[in-house]
Amino acid sequence: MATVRAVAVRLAVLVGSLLVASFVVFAVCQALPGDVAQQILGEQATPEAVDALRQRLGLDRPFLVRYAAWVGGMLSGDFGSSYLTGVPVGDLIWPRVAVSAWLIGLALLLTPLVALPLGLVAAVWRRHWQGFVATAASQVGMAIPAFWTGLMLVSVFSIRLGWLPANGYVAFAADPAGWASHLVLPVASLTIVQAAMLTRYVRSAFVEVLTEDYFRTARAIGWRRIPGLLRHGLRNVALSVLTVLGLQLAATVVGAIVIESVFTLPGLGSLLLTAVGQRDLQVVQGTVMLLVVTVLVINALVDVSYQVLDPRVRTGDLR
Amino acid sequence: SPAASPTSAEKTLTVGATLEPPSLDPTTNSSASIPQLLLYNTYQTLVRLDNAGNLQPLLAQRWDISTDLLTYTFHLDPAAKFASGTAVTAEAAAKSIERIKDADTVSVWANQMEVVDSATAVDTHTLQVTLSRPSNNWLFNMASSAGIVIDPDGLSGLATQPAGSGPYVLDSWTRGDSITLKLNKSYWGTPPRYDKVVFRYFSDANAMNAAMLSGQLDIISNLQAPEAVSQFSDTSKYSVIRGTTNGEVVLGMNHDVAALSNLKVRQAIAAAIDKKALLETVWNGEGTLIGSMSVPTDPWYEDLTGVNPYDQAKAKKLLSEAGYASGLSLRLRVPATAYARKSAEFVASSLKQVGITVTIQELQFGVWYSDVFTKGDYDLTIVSHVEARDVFTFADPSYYWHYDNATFQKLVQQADEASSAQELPLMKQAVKLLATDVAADWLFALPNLVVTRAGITGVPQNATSLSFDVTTIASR
Amino acid sequence: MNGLLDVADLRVEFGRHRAPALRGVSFSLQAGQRLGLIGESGSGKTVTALAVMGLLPETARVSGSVRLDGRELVGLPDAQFSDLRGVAMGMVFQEPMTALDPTMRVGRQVAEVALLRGRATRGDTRTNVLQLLTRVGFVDPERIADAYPHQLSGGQRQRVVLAMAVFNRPGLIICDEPTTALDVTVQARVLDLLDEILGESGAACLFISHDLAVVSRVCSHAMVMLDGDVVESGPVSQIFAAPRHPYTQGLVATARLDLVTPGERLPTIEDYFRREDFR
Amino acid sequence: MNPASRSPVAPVTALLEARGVTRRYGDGRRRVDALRRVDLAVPPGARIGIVGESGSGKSTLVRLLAALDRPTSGETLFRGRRTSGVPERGLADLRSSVQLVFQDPRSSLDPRMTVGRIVTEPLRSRRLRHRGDVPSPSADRLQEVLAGVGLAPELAHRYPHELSGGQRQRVAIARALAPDPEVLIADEPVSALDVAVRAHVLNLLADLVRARGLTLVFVSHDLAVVRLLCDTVVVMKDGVIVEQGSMEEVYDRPRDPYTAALLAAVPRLRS
Amino acid sequence: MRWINLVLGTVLVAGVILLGLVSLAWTPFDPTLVVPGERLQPPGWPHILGTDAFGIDVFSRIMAGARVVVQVGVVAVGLALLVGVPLGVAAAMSHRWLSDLIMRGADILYAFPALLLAILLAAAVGASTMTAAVAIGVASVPAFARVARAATLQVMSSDYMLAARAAGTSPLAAAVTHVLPNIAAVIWVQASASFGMAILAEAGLSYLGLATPPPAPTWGRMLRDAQNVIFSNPEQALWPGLAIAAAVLGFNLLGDGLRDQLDPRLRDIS
Ligand SMILES: Nc1ncnc2c1ncn2[C@@H]1O[C@H](COP(=O)(O)OP(=O)(O)OP(=O)(O)O)[C@@H](O)[C@H]1O
Ligand SMILES: Nc1ncnc2c1ncn2[C@@H]1O[C@H](COP(=O)(O)OP(=O)(O)OP(=O)(O)O)[C@@H](O)[C@H]1O
Ligand SMILES: [Mg+2]
Ligand SMILES: [Mg+2]
Repeated sequence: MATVRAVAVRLAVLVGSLLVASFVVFAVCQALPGDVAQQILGEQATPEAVDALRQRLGLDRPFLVRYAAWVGGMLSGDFGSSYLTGVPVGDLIWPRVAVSAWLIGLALLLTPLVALPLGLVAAVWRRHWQGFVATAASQVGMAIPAFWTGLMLVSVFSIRLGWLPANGYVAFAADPAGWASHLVLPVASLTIVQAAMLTRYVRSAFVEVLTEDYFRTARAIGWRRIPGLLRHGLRNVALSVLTVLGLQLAATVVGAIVIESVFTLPGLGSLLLTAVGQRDLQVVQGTVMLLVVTVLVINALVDVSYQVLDPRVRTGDLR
Repeated sequence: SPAASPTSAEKTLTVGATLEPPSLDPTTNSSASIPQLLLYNTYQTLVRLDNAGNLQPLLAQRWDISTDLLTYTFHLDPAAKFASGTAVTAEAAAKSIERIKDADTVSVWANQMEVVDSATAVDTHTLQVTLSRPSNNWLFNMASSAGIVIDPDGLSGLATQPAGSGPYVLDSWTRGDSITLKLNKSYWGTPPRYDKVVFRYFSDANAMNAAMLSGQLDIISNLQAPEAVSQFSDTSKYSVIRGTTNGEVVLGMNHDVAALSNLKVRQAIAAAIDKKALLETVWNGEGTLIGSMSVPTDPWYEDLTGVNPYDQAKAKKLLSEAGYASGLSLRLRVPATAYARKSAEFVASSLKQVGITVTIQELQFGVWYSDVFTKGDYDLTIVSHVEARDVFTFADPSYYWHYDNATFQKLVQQADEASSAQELPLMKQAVKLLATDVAADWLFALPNLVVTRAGITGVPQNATSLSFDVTTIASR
Repeated sequence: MNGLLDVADLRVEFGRHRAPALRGVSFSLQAGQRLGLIGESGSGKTVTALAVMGLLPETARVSGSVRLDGRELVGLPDAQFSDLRGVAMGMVFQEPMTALDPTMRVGRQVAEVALLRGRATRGDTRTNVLQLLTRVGFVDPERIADAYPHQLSGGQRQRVVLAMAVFNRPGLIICDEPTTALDVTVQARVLDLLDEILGESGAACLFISHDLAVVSRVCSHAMVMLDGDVVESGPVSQIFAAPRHPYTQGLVATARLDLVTPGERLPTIEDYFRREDFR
Repeated sequence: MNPASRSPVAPVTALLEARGVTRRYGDGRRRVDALRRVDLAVPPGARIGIVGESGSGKSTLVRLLAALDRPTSGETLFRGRRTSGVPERGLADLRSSVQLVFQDPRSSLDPRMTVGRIVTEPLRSRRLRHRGDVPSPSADRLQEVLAGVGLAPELAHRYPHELSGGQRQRVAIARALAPDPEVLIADEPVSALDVAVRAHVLNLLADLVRARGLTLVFVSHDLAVVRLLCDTVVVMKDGVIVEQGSMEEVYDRPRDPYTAALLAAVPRLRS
Repeated sequence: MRWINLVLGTVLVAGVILLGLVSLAWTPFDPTLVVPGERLQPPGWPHILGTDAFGIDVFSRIMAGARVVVQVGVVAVGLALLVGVPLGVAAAMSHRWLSDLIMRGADILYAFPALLLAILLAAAVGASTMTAAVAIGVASVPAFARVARAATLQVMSSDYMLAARAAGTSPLAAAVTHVLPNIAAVIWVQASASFGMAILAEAGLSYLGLATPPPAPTWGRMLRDAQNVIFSNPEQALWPGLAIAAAVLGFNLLGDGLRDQLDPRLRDIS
C-alpha cells in the first residue's frame, strides 16, 4: 500500500515536472535570436517576403497562444510540423529515436556489464597490481573525451584495419549484420567512457560493502571473500549502480550527441544540432522536450525501482 | 560501387556531401544543398551552364532574343517529358516562371523574375518571355534554381517530392543520413550510367573523409577539409579533381561603421592580409586568389590580385593617415563554418600585426542571418557567396555590406541592359572598381575539390552552377 | 598447553608508526570453558577476537601463534580459513543493527550457514532454520524468518546473529560485546539465552565486554587487558573478589556503583592505578 | 488566547513543565507516538532522573522541555510561560537559562571547531545576551569555565578528535555551564563512556550541581547511575510515565512491575 | 599508497594551473600568431611540440589552452558551488514543502544536460568560453545541491546542531558556523571531480564549436583541427589529447585523494 502511494506521488511529481520543463523549453526556444523565415528565404529575399512567410508559419501569434497550441498538440501526440519542410515533427523525430535509442540503450546495457567485474577487481585487490590496473584503466577512461576515443577507434578499426565502417547507419530491418557493424564502434566509444565512470562507483560501492558489519558477519559464517561479496554485495551495489546509471543517463545522452556527430549517425543529436542552426524551432522544441522527458521519466523509474529493490524502502520504513 | 551489396546487379553511386537539404523545393528554400542534389539531376531548366560557364541548350533546343533585347523566344525539345510521363510544354514552363513571381508562392527568387513582364506559350513547344527592361542576368538566372520547369501536376508536394523532368527521380530520404535518387525510367534524353545515386550527408568533413578512406563512398562532392587531400594521393585508389566554384570568400566590411567607411582603413585592411599565405594556411593552397567579386568562370574575369598587394608597412601607414595610429578595434562576426573560422583566425592574426585588434565571434548560421545579414550588426564578417555572378549584390545599398557607390550601381545597370558585346567591358570596369574602392576584401575563391574512387569519370571539373551534376558520371 | 584454542605471543601491528595493538598476548581456552575478556576501550579486545577469526584487515601484521585444536591458524590461506569459520568457530558482534544484510530475508541469511557447507537441501534447511529460531527464543519463527533485518528490534537481531553463529555447532564461539548496544532488560534476556545455548552445546566461549558485571554473569574465567597486554587472568571469583593487579582493582571498584551511597564521591581507577607507573 | 497566559499570575511552583504532551512521529503506517499525554513538573532546585528502556520517549520528552521540538498536542512551559508554539525569538529566557549535555560526546561537539569556540558559542549568541547577566565571551570566562570542569587551559586550542572520551564530555558540560544556566538537562551523558571514565564525569556532575544549586534533569537507562545523582525519579515506558517518586521510594520499593523488572535486569557483579 | 592519488593529482593540477598562469605573462611564441611558412613542423627546436596547420607553436597553444581550462573550470564549478550549495543547504534546513520544491526544481534542471544548455545558450548569445562555462556550471547545480543536501541532512541529525540551537544560535548562523565547515570536505571532493567533468565538457563543446571562439586556443578545438590531418600528422591530436587527459586525471585523482584522506572509514577494511 505504501509502495502504491509512493509511486502515485512520484507520478504526480513527474507530471508537474514535465509541465514546468515544457514551459522552460518553449520559452527558451522562443527567446533564441534568429528567424527561420529569413533562413528559409536566404540572402536574396525581400523583407516583405520574409514577413509574409512568418505570418504563414504562424510565428506572429502571441507567445501563450503558441505555447498552449504546442502543449495541447503534444498531449494528442502531435508535435507540430517543421517550419522548414512542413513535415510533421513526429515523422522527423521517430526514425532518429530508433538510432539514438539503440546507441544509448546498448551503451547503458553494456556499461554495467563492463563496470561490475572491473569495479569488483578494483575493490577486492585494491592493494595489489590487479586492482591498481583496473583502477588506473577506469581513471584513464574517464579522463579521455569520448569523441577522442571514437576517432582513435575509427582510425584503427576502419582505416588501418578496414574491419568496420567508419560511420553511417543501416536500419536493423534492412540489414541486421550491417546494422551491427555500424553500431560497434559508436557503442564502444560511448560505453568505454561511461563504464570507466561507473567502475569508479562500483569500486567504492564494493569497498563500502567490504567495510560493512554484515559483510564481516558473512565472513564469520564461512563465506570466502569473492563469493561472499557477490552474494551479499551485489544487491547493495546494484542500488548504487542504479542510482549512478540514472544520474549518468543525462551524461550518456550528451555523450551520444557528440558520438553521433563523430560517426555521423542520423540520431537525435544531429537532428537537434541542425535544427537549432536552422532555427526550425518546432523541431528543436520537440527534440529537446523528448530528451528532457526521457531523462525525467527514467529518473522517476529509478526512484520507483528503489521501492522494489531495497526492502527498507519497499516496506516503507525508510526514505 | 563497394557500398552496393555484391549480389545486386544495380549500379549505385555513393556521393558524400556536407549539407543535407532542409527541404526539396529549390524555389522556396534558398539552401544551396537543394540545387546541389536536384538541379540537372531531377529538375531541368530551359538553358544550362556548362563547365566553362557558358549557356547551353537543355529543355530549350535553342532560343532567340529580339533586337531590343526585351523578348526571348524558347523552342522546347518536343521529346521532353516530366517523370510523371506528361510532356514538358511551353505552358508548364510559363507557369513555372509565373509561380516564382507570384507573391503567394513566397519564392526565394522572386526578385530575379522581377524583370519579367509576361511569359506566354505561343504553342505547345514555343515559349515567349517579355522583359520590362533588358537584362543579361535574367537569362543567366534561368539556368539556375529560379529557372527550373516544374511539372504542374506536382506543385502541391514539392517540399518532399520533386516533380521535374531530369534523368533521376527521388527514391528515398533517410533524414539525417542520406537521400537516394533512382533512374527515371521514362527519361526523354540519354540515360545516365547509374541506377541509383546516394547522396550521403556528413556534418563533419573528417567523417566524410573517413568514410571515403574506409571505402564507403565513391565520390566526395567537395572536400571541405583540403588539408586532408594528401590522404587521397594514392592514384591507384583515388583521383582528385581540382576545379573552381562560384564561391568567393569575402571579408565583408560594414560601410555603415565609421572606421570602415574610410577608404584608407579598408585599403589598410586589404594590404595587411597576405592572401597567398592565407590560402596556403587556411585552405591548403587549394582555390584561387581573386582580388574582386568575380571568379575565373565569369566571362569578365580578370586577375585583380595586384590591386591591393600585401604590404604591412603600407597598411600601418594608411591606418595612421586615417587617424588610427593608436589602434583600432573591430568585431569579426563569422558563421560557424570551417573556411570562415579558419580565415578569421588568419585575418585576426594579420590585422593584429598592423595594430587592429579583432575580436572573433563565431555565430551559428541562424544567428549570423539575423544579426549580421538582416540587422547589419557587425564590423567585419567572412562568408562565401556561392551564387554565380553575385557581384550585383554590391549594387544594392540595403544589402548587408551597405556599400553605396553610384558609379558602380550605374555600371552594373548598364552592363545588365547592354548587348552581349558591350556587356563585358562594362562588367570588367565594375569589378575593377570594387577592387580599387575596396568595397570588401576578397580572400580567395573556394576550389571545387572532388575526390573520386579511381576509375570514375565524367565528374564536371568546375562547379559553375550549384548543381552536382551526376548525369555524366561513369565508371570504368 | 593443549586446549581447544591456544594463543601464544600474539602480536598485531597496524602501520609502523603506531604502538602495537597487541603486544604478545597468550592464553588458552579449554573445550567448554567460558573466558571473559575485559578492558577499557582500545585495549585490544576486538583485535584479539578478529585475529583468532582471521578477519583482521589486510593492513594488520600478525605474528605469534593461534592454534585451534592444534592446527596453526596464523598464515592459513583464506580459502582454508573460510572452511573453518562457521563450522569450527562462530562469532557474534557488538552492533546488532548493522550485522545483518539489509537486503536479504533473515531466514535465508541463517540458512546460508548450512547451505555454504553444502550439507543440506533447501527443504530441511528451512526446517532447521525454524527449529533454531525457536531455540533462540522466538515464538513465531515463521514470521521472523520472512522478515527483513530492519523489521526486527535490536534484541531480536542479536538473537538471529547468535543463531547463525551456533547453527553448525562450532566448538568455539566468540562474542564481541554482544549486548552493549542493547537495553538493560533486553540485555538480560539475551545473556540468559547465551548462557542456555552454551550450556546445551558445550561450546567454548571467548566473551568480550567492558562491563564486569556482564562477564561475571556469563563466564567462569576472566582475563584483563590493558594497552594490548594481558595484565591479569584467572577464575572470575578470584578476579572480582580479590583482584591482584591495581588496574583490575580500579576496574572492579568503579564498577560497584551499588556500593556507593548517594552524594558520596565515586571511586575511580586512578585511585588505584596510574598509567604513568605502568610499563 | 491560551489559558496559561490569561490566568492571573499563579504562584510559580514549576520551573519546567509539560502538560498533556503528545509527540507523534511520521504518519500512516509508520506512525509512532513517542509520548502520550505526559505531565511532568520540574520544581526549582529539583534533581530529577528519567529512566526507561530504549525508545520509551526519554529523549523526546527532554527535547520538548527544552523547546527544541514541538509537541503534537499539549504544551510545555518555562517559569509558567508557554514555550511550545512560540517562535525562537520568544525563547530568549529559556535559552539562556536551560542548557543541555548529550549522550554521545563525539556527535555533540562540532568536529570543525576548537574547544574554545565550542565552549563560548552560547556566549556569542545574541539571543542569550538578552539576559543581562550572561557572561561575555572573554578569554577569562573561557578559562574559568574550563577550569570548572577540570580541563587544562591549553586544551582550548584543540579539536574534539584530539581529546579522549572523558575530556570531550567535559567540554560538552563546560559549554552547557558557560552561560550560567539555572537548569542543566543531561541526556544519557555517560552511557557512551567507558566504565573507567564514567566515574569521573559522574563525580564532576555531582559536584557542579551541588556547588551551583543547579536544577538537574538527568536521563539514563541505568537506575544505578540515576540513584547517585537524583532525588526524584521518573520511570517511562512506551511514551508514558509509569512511576514517579522519590529516589529511595522507587529504588527500594518499586510499585510498578516494569520498574521492578528494570531494577532486576541491571547486571550486578557476582562476588 | 593512500597518498599517491593526492600527490599525483596535486602535481598534475598544479602543472595545469601553472601552465595557464605562466601563459598569461609569457609563452614561447604568440599562441595566435599565424606563421604560414612554418606549418606542421615536427617537434624539435624551437617548437618543442612542433607547429600546427597554422604554423602556430603547439606548446604555446597548449599553455594558453590551460588558461581556458582553468577559467572554464573555475567559472563552472564556482557557479555550481555558489548556487548549488546554498540551495542544497537551504533544502535540508527548511520546511518540507520548500525543501521538496527546491529539490524538484533541481531534478528538472538536471534533465537539461550541459550540452543542451550550451546549444541553446550559444544559439542565443553566440558561443564563447563564458557560455560554455555557464552552461556547464548551471548543469552541475543539481549535483551540488543534492550532495550538499545529503551532507547537510547528516549534519542536521547530529547532536551539535541541537546543542547549537539550545545555545541560541540562529539557523543562519548555524548554517555558517556548523553546516558549511562540516560539509566542506564532501563539497570539495565533489568540486574537484566536477572540475574534471567541466574540462571534458568544455573539450566536447569546443569540438562541436559551442565554446571558446578562435583565436583563443582551446584543447578541444585543437583536437577538432587536428582531426583533419590525423592520418598525416597524428601528433597534432596527441598533445591536446594528452593535455586534456592529464588535466582531467589530475582533478579526478585530487578528488579521490581528498576523499581518501577525509573519509576515515576507508582506512580500515577487513
Ligand atoms: N583497522 C585498524 N587499523 C588501525 N588500528 C586499529 C585497527 N583496528 C584496531 N586498531 C587499534 O588497535 C587498538 C585495539 O583496538 P580494539 O578494537 O581491539 O579495542 P577494543 O578493546 O575492542 O575497544 P572497544 O571497547 O572500544 O571496542 C586500538 O588502539 C585501535 O586504535
Ligand atoms: N525523528 C524521529 N522520527 C521518527 N521517530 C522518532 C524520531 N525520534 C524518535 N522517534 C521514535 O520515538 C520513540 C521515542 O524515542 P526517544 O528517542 O525519545 O527514546 P529514548 O527513550 O530517548 O530512547 P534511547 O534510550 O534509545 O535514547 C522511538 O520509538 C523512536 O523510534
Ligand atoms: Mg571492540
Ligand atoms: Mg534517547
